[in-house]
Amino acid sequence: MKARVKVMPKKSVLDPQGVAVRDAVAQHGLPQVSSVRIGKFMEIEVGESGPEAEAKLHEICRDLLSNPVIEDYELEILA
Amino acid sequence: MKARVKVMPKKSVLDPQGVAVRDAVAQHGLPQVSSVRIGKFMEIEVGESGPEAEAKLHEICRDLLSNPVIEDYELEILA
Amino acid sequence: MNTAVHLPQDPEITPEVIARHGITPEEYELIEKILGRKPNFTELGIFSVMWSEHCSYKNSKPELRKFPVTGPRVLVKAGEENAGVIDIGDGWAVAFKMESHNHPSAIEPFQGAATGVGGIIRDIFTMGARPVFNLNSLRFGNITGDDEVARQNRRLFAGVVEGIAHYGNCIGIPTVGGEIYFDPSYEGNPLVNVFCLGILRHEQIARGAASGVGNPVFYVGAETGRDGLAGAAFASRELTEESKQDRPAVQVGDPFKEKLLLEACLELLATDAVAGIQDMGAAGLTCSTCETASRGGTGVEIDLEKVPKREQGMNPYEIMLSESQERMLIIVKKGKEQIVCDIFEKWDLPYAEVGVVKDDGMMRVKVGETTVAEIPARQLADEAPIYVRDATPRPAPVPLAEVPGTDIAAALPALLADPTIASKNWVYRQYDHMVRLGATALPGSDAAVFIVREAGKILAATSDCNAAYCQLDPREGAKVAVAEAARNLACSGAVPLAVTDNLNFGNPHKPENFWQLRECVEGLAEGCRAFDVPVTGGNVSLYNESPAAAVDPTPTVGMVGLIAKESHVTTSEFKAEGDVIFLLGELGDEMGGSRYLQVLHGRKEGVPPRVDFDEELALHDTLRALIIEGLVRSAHDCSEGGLAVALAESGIATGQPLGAEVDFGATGLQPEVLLFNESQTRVIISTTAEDADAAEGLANERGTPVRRIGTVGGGKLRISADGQTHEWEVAQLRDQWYNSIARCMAGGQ
Amino acid sequence: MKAAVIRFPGSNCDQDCYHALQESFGVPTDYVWHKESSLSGYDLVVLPGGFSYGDYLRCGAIARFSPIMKAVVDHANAGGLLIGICNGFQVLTEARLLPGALVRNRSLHFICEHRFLRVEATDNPFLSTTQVGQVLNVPIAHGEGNYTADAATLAELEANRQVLLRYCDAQGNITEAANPNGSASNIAGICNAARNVFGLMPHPERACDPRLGSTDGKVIFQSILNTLGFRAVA
Ligand SMILES: Nc1ncnc2c1ncn2[C@@H]1O[C@H](COP(=O)(O)OP(=O)(O)O)[C@@H](O)[C@H]1O
Ligand SMILES: [Mg+2]
Repeated sequence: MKARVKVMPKKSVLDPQGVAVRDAVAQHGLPQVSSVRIGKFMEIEVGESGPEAEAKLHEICRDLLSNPVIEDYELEILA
Repeated sequence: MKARVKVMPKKSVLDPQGVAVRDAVAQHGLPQVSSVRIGKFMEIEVGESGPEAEAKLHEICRDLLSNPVIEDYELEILA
Repeated sequence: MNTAVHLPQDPEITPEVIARHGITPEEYELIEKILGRKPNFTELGIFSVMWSEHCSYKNSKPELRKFPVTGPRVLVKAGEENAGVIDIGDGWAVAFKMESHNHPSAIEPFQGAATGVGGIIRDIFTMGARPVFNLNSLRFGNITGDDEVARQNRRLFAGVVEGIAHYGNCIGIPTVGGEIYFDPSYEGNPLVNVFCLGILRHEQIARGAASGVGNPVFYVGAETGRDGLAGAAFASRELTEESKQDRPAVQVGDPFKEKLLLEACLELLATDAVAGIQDMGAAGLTCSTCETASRGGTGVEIDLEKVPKREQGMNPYEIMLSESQERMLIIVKKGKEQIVCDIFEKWDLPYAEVGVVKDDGMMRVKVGETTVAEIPARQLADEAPIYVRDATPRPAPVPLAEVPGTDIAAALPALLADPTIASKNWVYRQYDHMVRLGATALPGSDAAVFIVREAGKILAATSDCNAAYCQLDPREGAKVAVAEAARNLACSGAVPLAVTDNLNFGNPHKPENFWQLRECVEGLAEGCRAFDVPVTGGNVSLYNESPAAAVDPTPTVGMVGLIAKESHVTTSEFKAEGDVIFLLGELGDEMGGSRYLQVLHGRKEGVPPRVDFDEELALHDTLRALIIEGLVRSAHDCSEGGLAVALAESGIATGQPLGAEVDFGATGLQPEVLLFNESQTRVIISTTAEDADAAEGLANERGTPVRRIGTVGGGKLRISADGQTHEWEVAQLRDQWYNSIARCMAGGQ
Repeated sequence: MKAAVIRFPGSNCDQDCYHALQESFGVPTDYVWHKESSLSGYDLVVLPGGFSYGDYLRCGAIARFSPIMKAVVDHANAGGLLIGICNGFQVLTEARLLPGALVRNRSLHFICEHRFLRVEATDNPFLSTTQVGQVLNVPIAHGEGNYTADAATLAELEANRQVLLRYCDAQGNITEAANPNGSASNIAGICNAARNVFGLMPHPERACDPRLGSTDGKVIFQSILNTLGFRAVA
């Protein structure tokens, strides 16, 4: 099974890196930049597959790969 | 203009973070995990638009948002 | 014998292939003679890395033999092992060394610098020592201004500092000191020299020899990937069809892995299971197998099928030349294999038994039953051809006709804001310098002072080199580097023990560059003899060229000293109002190569300051005598920027800056010369008012020039001489000096 | 009494914490390897600083699942004293033993320097020997010490007086300039509602020896020892 996980900082949470990059983008020729948010992108390959493995993967996304206090995740199962 | 940028470590560059997470995923109930690669995902909103702004954004992806020596980026322009 | 096969997928050995490996036709002939046949592709690759300058020192070895390397404290000599080892008393010893990662840092500053730190740390724990602190010596092009060059230099500078911080902080070894210079000669070719010191008991010294025929050879640490391959001296196109993209020259460091490797290796070395141990640095598996065999006078046979790999389909050439980080080779005493397995299991690290020690002097590499390389280990490791290059002297420096004047009121703040002189807090606050509870003099003083708790010892360490002086006069500049290092130690209350050096020069095939290298080595050697400090090891980095020319010759000196008692620890900042200020040494008058000329007049010229080692040593001895008597509250050496900068720095080093009232009386010197000359052998000290007479008396008694020049106190630095007075608000001076680099980094100036 | 210093792979202040407890205060202290599963017999558990699992993914995210953490949670739930310093604090938030999270410093730089902290509450085992408003000089060394939590959580922390330390200036003023990392409300350390679990970014173990510039960290260890009724022998 292959999967992709996107983990983004919650809208309400401070994203210091996003803020810094936004300022740098503005300096770099796009002064009208209004927002940059920076998260993580993960590509995962596992031997397991089937609904049970998918459920497990969701659990892993929630408990390990993201921190629900500050982040949301999206899991996409590819094959 | 809204855009999404995905920045991933190049294929054969060591991704120590991915390795550490792979081991953690294996411990977490998916022992057959074979690979985890971790990159960045950015959501960008800029006031500018048009081909010139897009070209600029590509330049920013290359020079600022990614490190071409060890990373590849994908830029997706949404609107 | 000599049965290595030609693998069908390997390219033919053509003159082009040989040339691309950086091997000359003569060297190739020698290879054929050693083997008694043609090398195959893997063997050619192995020779190319072992006989590169980096591994063989083929261009610098005859010069390096000029260093003094022996002494009563030397337990392991330079060149014998991965790092020299020096006795510090009571059964304790230190292992330390400096290494460069200049070119990798130019390509990728963060990872280049990070893996440099990782490499030097492995060199130290390979000796059986626990690493206790790091230093770093850095050179970049100019970082001030808003042009593209300055921006690029800032990116390099920021990336290097972040990389050093990343690796050192994560692994938990404090980075306690260093030095940084900014000069156009380093544009595009920054210098990144990193230093690590470790502590060990005498009986813990580990050896990098493959001893004991029949002993198993273990590979431990990170898996092997294709890292660093494109960095070797050839194009990678022929290797396989895969794109160049997949062959990164850049190694990515994993300080977490190295932390585990460090702990696991030290735990293993504390058992009696290890016969030999060697890190895999440049030329990884190649270098570690042939060097351990050569040192042991044995042979080593390994099977590449057993090597832990990160990627699939790697061929022998790639595996042997990979520069993947965080790996070690361990020769285990037969029968003690299980100890290794248990420890590496505990630390969750990959390990594998990959080979065995043989008695035939061969480095033999197999893939299963097939021999893919077979080379006499000693000839490969130790008998690379040695070259004595042509040396052409450069013109002698021309004395200055006159010293251009300036607005003195503005000159001191300008010098203090010069990034080379300015406080480096922007850098060292990014380094965890406090972990391990040892940094008693925090970064910012003349030398780093570190309490080594396990040994009950206090060490001082510094790195120094004014390359502008070396550019103008390499021999004298190198002598100054040694003198300044020793002086920084003396100011901290330490007696020098030993030196490591890092020789950073341009292309040695250019006779002028080679001459600089030779002059600097001879200057360093003379200095080390004068202070009676052996050189315990170091590193040579050649081919450092900016677009314009070679970098300024930069023979960085790393010196380590011992402080006998806690009460001798001395720092550079003034302590209290009312304290009396003395100058030990003369007023000086040498302006050649000074920061004053460079910063305020854009001129790097003149005859750089000369050092007289007898006077220098006498001054250090007097300073130490004063410190031992408990008379010294602060001591700061005069270096870049001269007396005025040294006085200012003494007052503004802390958040509560202290002014001073200083009067030099009648000197007959041009004010610029008095204030900013960089003559050597001078130290600013302060004493309490009660101790002032005693201090002056003791210095006089010992025949050391001493001048009572003023008192600490007030909100101003006021300097008078020859009927003129200049004054500055210390708060303003501090701001100029303390925040300058942060301002540059925030964009321009 | 007995103290445990947990060693995760990548911990690097474990020896410093051990030193502070064992050498500076004479507290019998053991290292406990992360693969262990029991903490019985320990009165105080310390999660030390460092880069557990390289701080990969998020600081403390992987360490939180180490085998020993079950015992750490049980220890806390049973009312045992638990202190997480720097990376230990990050592990505690990841393990939800403390609310909120620690994100990148505002400057995006790692920062190592002495900082002033103001004591905000003394009715807890960790600061019982101090006064409210007392200013402590203690080093920080972190890249991700920027405390964040949603408004409700922050309000609750304040209401329960769970904020124990805030970054301040030398006079004890809570100012923007005194905030090294962008932390919400200048928060440097918090405790749980039951007041037996304490997480802080500054390193008190680095401020127990006058030769290192400050001994203000001692009050934290002293408070803990007083609470546990331990009389120093060293
Ligand atoms: N790269 C660096 N890393 C850490 N500390 C540094 C670095 N560069 C300079 N420092 C510190 O700043 C202080 C001043 O350095 P320097 O100007 O080279 O001193 P000196 O002129 O006395 O040799 C020293 O304490 C030094 O250790
Ligand atoms: Mg200096």
